[in-house]
Parts: sequence; structure tokens; C-alpha cells
Amino acid sequence: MITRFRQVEMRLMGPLTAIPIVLATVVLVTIAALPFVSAVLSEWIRDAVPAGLQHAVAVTLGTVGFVAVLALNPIYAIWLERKVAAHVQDRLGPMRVGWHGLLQSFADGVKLLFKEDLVPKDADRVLFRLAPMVAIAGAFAAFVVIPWGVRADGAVLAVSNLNIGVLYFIAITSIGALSVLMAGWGSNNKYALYGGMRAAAQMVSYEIPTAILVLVVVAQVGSLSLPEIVAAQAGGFLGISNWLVFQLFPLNLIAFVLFFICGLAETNRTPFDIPEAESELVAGFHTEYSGMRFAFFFLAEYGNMLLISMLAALLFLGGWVGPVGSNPLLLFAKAFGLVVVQMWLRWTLPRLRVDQLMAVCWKYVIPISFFLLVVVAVLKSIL
Amino acid sequence: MIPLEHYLIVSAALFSVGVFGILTRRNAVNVLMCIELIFNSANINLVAFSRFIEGALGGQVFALLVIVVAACEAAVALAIVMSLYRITKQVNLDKAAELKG
Amino acid sequence: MSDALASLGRFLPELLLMGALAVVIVADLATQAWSLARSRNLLVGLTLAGLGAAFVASLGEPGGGSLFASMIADDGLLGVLRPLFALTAIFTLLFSLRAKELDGARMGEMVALLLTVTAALMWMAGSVNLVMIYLSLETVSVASYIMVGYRSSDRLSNEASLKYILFGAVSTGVMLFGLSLLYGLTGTLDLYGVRAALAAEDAGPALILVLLLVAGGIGFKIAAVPFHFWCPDVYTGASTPVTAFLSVGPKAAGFAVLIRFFYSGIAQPGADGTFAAVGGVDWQGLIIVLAVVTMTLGNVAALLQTNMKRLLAYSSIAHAGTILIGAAALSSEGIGAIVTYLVIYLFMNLGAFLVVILVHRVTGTFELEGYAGFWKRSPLLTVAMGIFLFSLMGIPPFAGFFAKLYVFAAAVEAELGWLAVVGVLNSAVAAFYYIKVLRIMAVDPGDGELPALRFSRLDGALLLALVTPNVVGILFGGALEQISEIAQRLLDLA
Amino acid sequence: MTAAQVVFYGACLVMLGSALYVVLGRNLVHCAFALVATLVGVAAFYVFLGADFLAGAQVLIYVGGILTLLLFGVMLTNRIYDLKISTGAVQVFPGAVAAGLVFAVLVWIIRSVDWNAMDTGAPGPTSEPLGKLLIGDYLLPFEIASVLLLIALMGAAMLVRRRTRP
Repeated sequence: MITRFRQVEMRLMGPLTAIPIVLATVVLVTIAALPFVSAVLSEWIRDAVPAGLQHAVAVTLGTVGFVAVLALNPIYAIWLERKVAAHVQDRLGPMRVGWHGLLQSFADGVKLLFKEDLVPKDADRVLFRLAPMVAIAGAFAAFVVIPWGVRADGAVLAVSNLNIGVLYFIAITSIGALSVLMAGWGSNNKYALYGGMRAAAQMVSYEIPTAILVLVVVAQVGSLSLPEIVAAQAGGFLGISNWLVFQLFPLNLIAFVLFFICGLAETNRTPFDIPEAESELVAGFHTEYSGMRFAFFFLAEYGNMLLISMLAALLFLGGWVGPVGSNPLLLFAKAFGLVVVQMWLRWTLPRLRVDQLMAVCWKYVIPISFFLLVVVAVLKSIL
Repeated sequence: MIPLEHYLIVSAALFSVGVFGILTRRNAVNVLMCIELIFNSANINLVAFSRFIEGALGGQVFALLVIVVAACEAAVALAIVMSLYRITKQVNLDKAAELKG
Repeated sequence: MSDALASLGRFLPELLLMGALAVVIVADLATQAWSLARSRNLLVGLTLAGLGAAFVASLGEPGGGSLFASMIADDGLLGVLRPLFALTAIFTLLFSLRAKELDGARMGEMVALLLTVTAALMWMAGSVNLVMIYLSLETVSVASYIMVGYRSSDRLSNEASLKYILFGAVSTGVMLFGLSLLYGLTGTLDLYGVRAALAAEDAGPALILVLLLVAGGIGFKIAAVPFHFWCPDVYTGASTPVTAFLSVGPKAAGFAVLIRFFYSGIAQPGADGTFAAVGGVDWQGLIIVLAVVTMTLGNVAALLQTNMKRLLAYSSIAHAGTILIGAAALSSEGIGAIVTYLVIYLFMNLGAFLVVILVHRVTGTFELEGYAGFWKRSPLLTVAMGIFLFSLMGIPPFAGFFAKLYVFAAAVEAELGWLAVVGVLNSAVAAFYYIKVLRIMAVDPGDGELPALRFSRLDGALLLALVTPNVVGILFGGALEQISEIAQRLLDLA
Repeated sequence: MTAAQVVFYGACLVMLGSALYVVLGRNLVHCAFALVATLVGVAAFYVFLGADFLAGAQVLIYVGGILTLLLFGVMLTNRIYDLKISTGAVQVFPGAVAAGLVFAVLVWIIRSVDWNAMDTGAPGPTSEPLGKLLIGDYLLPFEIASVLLLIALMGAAMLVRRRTRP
């Protein structure tokens, strides 16, 4: 019976597997061709859209584009994570649904969609419903300032090219702390509340070194604008020797590693996933969530992972510039490389204790960051 | 273009709301929130004047420093609230009346 | 940049204090493992050295002009008040060694706070820019809040601190709103620029509103009625050395800000040392009302007190009212009188608090009944208290008399004779409660046979240091004249 | 009405509405989250006034820092299972009259003053000139602010540390 069922399943899934593969290919090609696509689109907007609406249409198109990428991101990232986890643990991971389980995430998504929408009886309904929305809004809003590349005519491919891009990014990520507090309090569950408060304390604490390390970069480049930071890293030997991570060896390398650690902590990833430590707190702030609301938190978490990886790539790894010139796909490759590193770490390292987590931040990361900032500033003014 | 008066009136409204809260609320943390409203109303004034009257950034520097001060004050105030709460188990100002003013 | 570097040389007292702050913080961390007494001695020694150095560095004639791009006026007012603040902090530190409330407490944070607040008082006294006024005032306030709540396991201390911070934050917030409106009216943050702008164009009712709002912030710092509600509670809840500090340091700095804001910001100096209000608002009436109400309410409320610290709290409110008479005179003599008063007030008020600390050490109470029969236990302490209280009363030949004399003379000079009469009448009322304390100490029989009091050498030295200036006030006449003159002559009214 | 005006008055409504909720709401946690909306509204004002750096700082420090602190304050000083934290507001009517009076006076004064407002145009990126002012003319306030931060950090840590009497 089971064999028979599997046969039907395989027959059904075989062709469907093409969907994620084709989808991924289309997205990647679009990203690679983005400078060209964008130039064509903006020309079309200039010609076909009335003058008053041009800006609105451009922003809408950009928003739709990056929301599409962000919505697709977790589907692949979750599959990837399960595969990485499995291989670290000498297993195969999802294999049933589609080729090497490629359709697993789609299936899970459908399941989550149809799950009953539960709100605990004594929960604070307003906050409980609001929390996932704030979480996802915070994660997505930060992407607005992330530039993906530059066009041939020098225009920056970002929904909004703010000249205080880095500051905006740091500011908006602090909204995440609010959403977990909302979820923790709104659930009216002690595990959720503890998890929420731990998460908020952790995010707020690690925001400090993150900001300082960003300043290390800003001090060297002399700009808060992300495209300018990337532009400063172009050229050099093989197109990579000007990447900031290789400058002032080993200062920037340390800064990069610390930044990545802070990123892990801010997104509550292992070894810093104390807020949702299964063995202590059930599932932390999202203990009481299910169905789509739970999926929203998931979406936000994977969005944040990608965000922090993209930012690390932009600040330290040259963003979209590299050995093959300048292309948005390079940024994506670097960012996804860092995402894989995050997954790898998650399934390799044990979890820290709460006090260790805070000690790492306040006793080591912050002082070292300050030291780096001072040294870099001094060196910059001497050289 | 939004005229200066509109900013000022909104800030005055925010100030009045803060004053109302300080007069009527009795929870220490809530009073702190109302104080933040007052700080923000002053900051709106400062930034608006900096743009419309001075034409330089003096007001913005002032506003930035006010934000810093607000952070310090909030941190110290909440530390005191916590400390008091540990002793008395409540933060209602009417009941914190061992000392009669 | 070069301006900043040039200013640093004339900023030595503050720099020394900040250096001492850094040293003390590191020393506190490095000596965590030491025994309490040992680390305490080290920290107090380091702090004393820093404060002493700042005191010495702050003596001498001020250079005139302004520092740090017109942020601080390096004038006579600052020149006189800088050593006063350093001295207050030194006394406070020594008091805290003898205060029973602070026995066994770690001193690391206390000395750090004391150093910070001393420097901040100096910044406050020198501020001639709205940003500086606000920021230094807040620094003093935040440090004071923490000092009041220092005994964090004590309920009274915490309640006092909470009331203080909520009241303080509201008053400074209201003041900030006023400052922001003033900035809008004049388009500048510089106090002299404010005066120039107001002299050019009347501001009308808007300026009245600004003055009322700003008076809230300054009134809070000098504990003037109706912004005094925090004062008795905070004085009672804080440990006595901190109370003593608050009653002298921030009050003096508050008066400095008041002088700067009203005399440099919204008044024009005339030819014969008088000032005329600018901006179309005659604010003299505001100060007069504040002075009368503050004096009267402080004194009447003090009559009803049975707790020594509350009594001194209301007495300090009343003194603030008396000093305000000097501010209402609108003359440079008035400024001189205020500064003289503040200098003398330091010695008499700190002296009274020292006695309170020493009495609390043996009786463990601040209630007035605890003072009964002290004449038998320690005639010396009773006599010292008598001198401090007579001085506070304003009885000749003690220094307090001259303080009041200058203020009243300035008022009479400014044709405000009736205000001086109100002040004298108030002093008469004040005599009642001061004498009540003395009567309890000297006449009331204590219960039973209590052992005689023994002083440590430090107590003796402190008493001597505080009694002397009060007793020989009359000999100090010349020195006082000089202080007053420096404050007036070099008040930079550019 | 242009799009900018619509956004501006929308921000006003959100800001004042949420501010009113802060002072009228029964549930303290909701009040704190309403304050978020107010603060973000103020940040929007800064954007309108061309103060881009300040808007970022507002969200970063106020929403990310102060608000989180306040929320911790609310959540830690009330029993965890007790969701309804009512703050019995007293003297609502006299309070409203007083606040209304304050508002009336302020509006009267704002309208009576001739502000001589000149629009100097959006000042462009402000982070660089602000930074230069902070290490130039406003060097001393800037340094004082750092001392203030240091002392507040130390003091707050000291106050909440549980003390064991020796």
C-alpha cells in the first residue's frame, strides 16, 4: 500500500519539481540582468507614465520586485537549511516531496496556510495579532535601503537610495526587538514572555557593537551611503583586493567576523538562539503561534538572515563588485554563501547560556569593537 | 509646503497631551511616557525652528542632545522604578507615600 | 579646533575633575576584591586629591571672554563659583565618611558621581548657550537622582529618588519647551544673541510664556516655591551628606543660571550697574513674586516641622527666597550680593548638616526629640550648632548677617525697600524655628544619663573648618567685598 | 492637496491619536506600544523637515532604546500573569481643563507671533554638517553628553544591582 502511494506521489511530484527549479532560474537570471532590466523599465516609465506618477510607479515596481524575492527566499532557505542540517548529521534530509525534497517547503507552506488560526483564550488579542505583522514589516522595511547594484548610467538599484542608508538599517532592525516583546507579552504564556524578554535584551545589547562595527567601515570610507561604501571597494587585484575585509589586515577581518557574530545574535540564530531555546523555553516568544502567524515569524527570521548577510557582504566583501566586474548576482552569491555559513554554524555549535551570551557582548565584543574603531580612526588620519 | 505654524500647533498639542498625562496618570512608568511626549514636542519645535528661522543646524544639534538626555533619564528612572518595585512591589505613586510631600 | 585647544588651558579645574573621574572608575574596578575599608580609603583619597587639585586650579582671577565657541563664559561669576563647588564637594566627601547611613556602602559610584556633578555644576555656572544650560542642568540632575537613590536597598531613599526624578524630568522638560520657543523667537541659541534679537524686536506675550516655562526649570533647581515639592522629601530620603550637597551645590549653580539667563539673556546692562529688561516684558515682577512666596512659604512650613532634615529643607527653601531678593534688584550689586550670600550659605548650611550627621551617628534619629539634652552630652557640639543656626538666622556678628545685609542693601538701592522689609520680617519668623532647635538642644532635659560624646579628629577638623568662617565673618568683610566685586566686575556681559 | 500634505496630516493624526491613547489607555503595555506610533510619527516630521539623520537617530534611540527600556519597566514591575494593568486615572476632568487651557494659550501665542518664517529649502544630507558641528562649535556639549551617558550607565547599573548588606 505504502509503495503504491509513493509511486503515485512520485509520478505527481516529478513534473512539479520543475516549478522551483524554473522559478529559481528565472529569478537568478532576472537579478543578473537587473541593470539592463531596470534601464529598460525606467525608460518605459519615463515614456508611458504621466509625470506625477513616475516616482510612485518606480517605487512600486521596486517594492514588488524585492517583496517577491523576499517571499521566495525562505522557501529555498528552509529547504537548504534542512539539507545542511541533515548532511551535518549524516542524514539525507527531505527526499520525498519532489526531487531531493525540493517541493517540501511548498508543501509545508500549503499546510501552514490551511492550519487553524489559533489565538489563546487569555491572550492579549491586539498585540498577539500585531506582533507577526510588525516582525515582518521590520524585516522587509530594512531591505528598502539595500542597494543591489548599479546601472551602467550610475543609477543605484535600490528602492530608496538614502544617504544615511546604514543608520536607517540599524534603526529599523531595532523594531524587531519590539515585535518579539509584543509576541511574548501578547501570548500570555510564561515561556513566551521569558523568551520575548530575553530576545529583546539580546537584540538591544548586540545592536551596540553592530553599530560600532558599521562605524568602523564608515570611518574608513567616509560615507553613510551604502553604494558609496561599495564603490570604494571596487577595482584592485583580481577585483577582490580592494574589498574592505582585506584592508588594514587583520583589523577589518576581525571587524567582519565580529559583525557576523553580532548578526547571528541579532537574528537569534544558534549559538545565540537562547530566546527560542527548545530545551528551556519550549519555543520562546512564538510558543503560542501557529499557522500563518507562525509562518510570518519564520519569514521574518529568514528575511533577517538574508539581510544581515547582504549587509555584511556590502560592507566588507565588496557588495556587487568582484572578479567578474559588477553584477547584482555577485551580491546574492556572497549573501547566500554567508547564509549557508550561518546554517552550518547552527548545526555545529552548541548553544550559549544567557549569562555567557551577555558576557560575550559586554565584556568582549563591545570593547574590541571600540578598540577597532579607535585604531582604524587613528590609522585613517595618519595614512 | 507645510507652513511652520502647523508644526508648532501639532507640537503644542503633543505638549498639552503630555501635561494632561502627567496630571492624571499615577503609574510611574506611564508618567515617564508622558515626559517623553513633552521632550518630543520640544524637539519638533527645535527642528522646525532650525529649518524655518535659523536656517542652520543648531536646533538639530540641540534636538540630538535632547534625545541623548532623554535616554539617560529614562534609564536612570527605570532603574529607580525597578529598585523601588523590589522593595514595595508596586509603582503606584499614591501608594509611594511613606514620604508625605 | 584651535579655539577648542585654546579653551582647554582655561578649563583646568573641569579637566582635573574628569581625569579624577577616569582614575576613580578604574580604581574602583581594580579594587573590587579589596576589603571595603581599604578600597574606600583609596577611592576617597584619590577623589580628595582630584577635588583639591580642582579647587586650587580654580582659584585666581578668571581670564574673561568665552570658551569653546561661546559655550562657557570665563568670567567673575564662574571664577567665584568654581572653588565654591569644589569646596562643597570636598566637604560632602568628608561628611560621607562620617555618615551612619553610608557605613559599609561601597563608595566607587558615589565618588564618581560626586566628581561628575561637581564638574557639571561648573559647566552650569558658566553656560551662556541654551544647549549648554540645558545639558549641564540635566547632567547635574541625573547625577543627583542617582546620588539620592544611592542606598538602593532603602525604601525612603528610593521613593525620594523616584519623586525627584519624575518631578525633575517634568520641570526640565517644561523648561526645554520654553527654551525651544525662545530659540524660535530669536533664531539663535547663544544667550548674547538672544539679547541682541530681543533688544531689536519686542516679543510680547510669547516671551512671558517662555519666562514662565524656564522659571519652572530654574525654580526646580533652586527649590523655589511652587517648584519645591520635591525638596523636603528628597532631603529626608537622601543620605545626609547628599542632602547637604544638594542644599548648597545645585542651588548655587541654579542661581548662576538664573543670573545668566535673566541678566545676560533678557536684560540690557545700563550705565550705572543697573539692568533693564529687554523684549518688552518686565520680568522683575515675576522674580519679586517668586521671592516673596518662596520666603514666606518656606519659613511658615519650617515652623511646623518636627524632623530636623525637613526643617532644614524648608529653611533652605526660605533662603532661596531671600537670595531671590538679590536677583530682583536688577543691579550688579544684586549679583554681588547673591554670590556673597551663596559663599556664606555654604559654610553655615553645611555646618548645620554636619551637626545633624554627628547627632544621627549617636542617636540614630533625625527627629527633633533626639536632640534633647545635647548640652549635657556635648557642649561643644551645641555651641557649634548655635553658631550655625544664629548665622542662618542672620544675627550679627555671624557671617549670615552680612549675607542678608548685602541682599537687603541691594534691594533698598534698587528702590525695593518694601521687599527688604518683607525679608527682615521673614528672618524674624525664621528665628522661631531655629531657636526652637537650640532650645531643645540646650534646655530640654534628655532622658536619663547618656554618655558624653566623643569626636574623631576628622569631626573636630570639619567643625573647626566650618565654624571659623561663620564666626569671623566680620573680619572677612574685606574678602567678601572682593568676592562680590570680582563677581560684578568680571561678569561678562558682552 | 498634494501627496506630501496627505502624508503629513496623516502622520499628525497617527501621532496625536496614539499620544492620546498613551495618556488615556487602560492597559499600560498598549500605552507603551502606542508611544511607538507617536515616536515614529515624530520621526516622520523630522523627515519632512529635512532632518534625515535626526529621524534615524529618533527611531534608533527612542524606538530601539528608550521604548524597549520602558517596555521592560512595564513588564517587570507587574505580575506576569496579570494582563490587565489598569492605572486608575484620577482628576481626569480638571486635568483635561488644565491641558486644554495650556493648549489654548500655546495656540494663541503661536498664532499671535509673527515668526518671519523663511523657507531655506531642504538642507540636503545633514549627517556631515551635523558631525562637523558636533566636533566644532558644539564640542563641549558633545563631550558633556558622553559624560552624562557614562554616569547614567554606571548609576543605573548600580541602582538595579541587588545589594547584600555586609
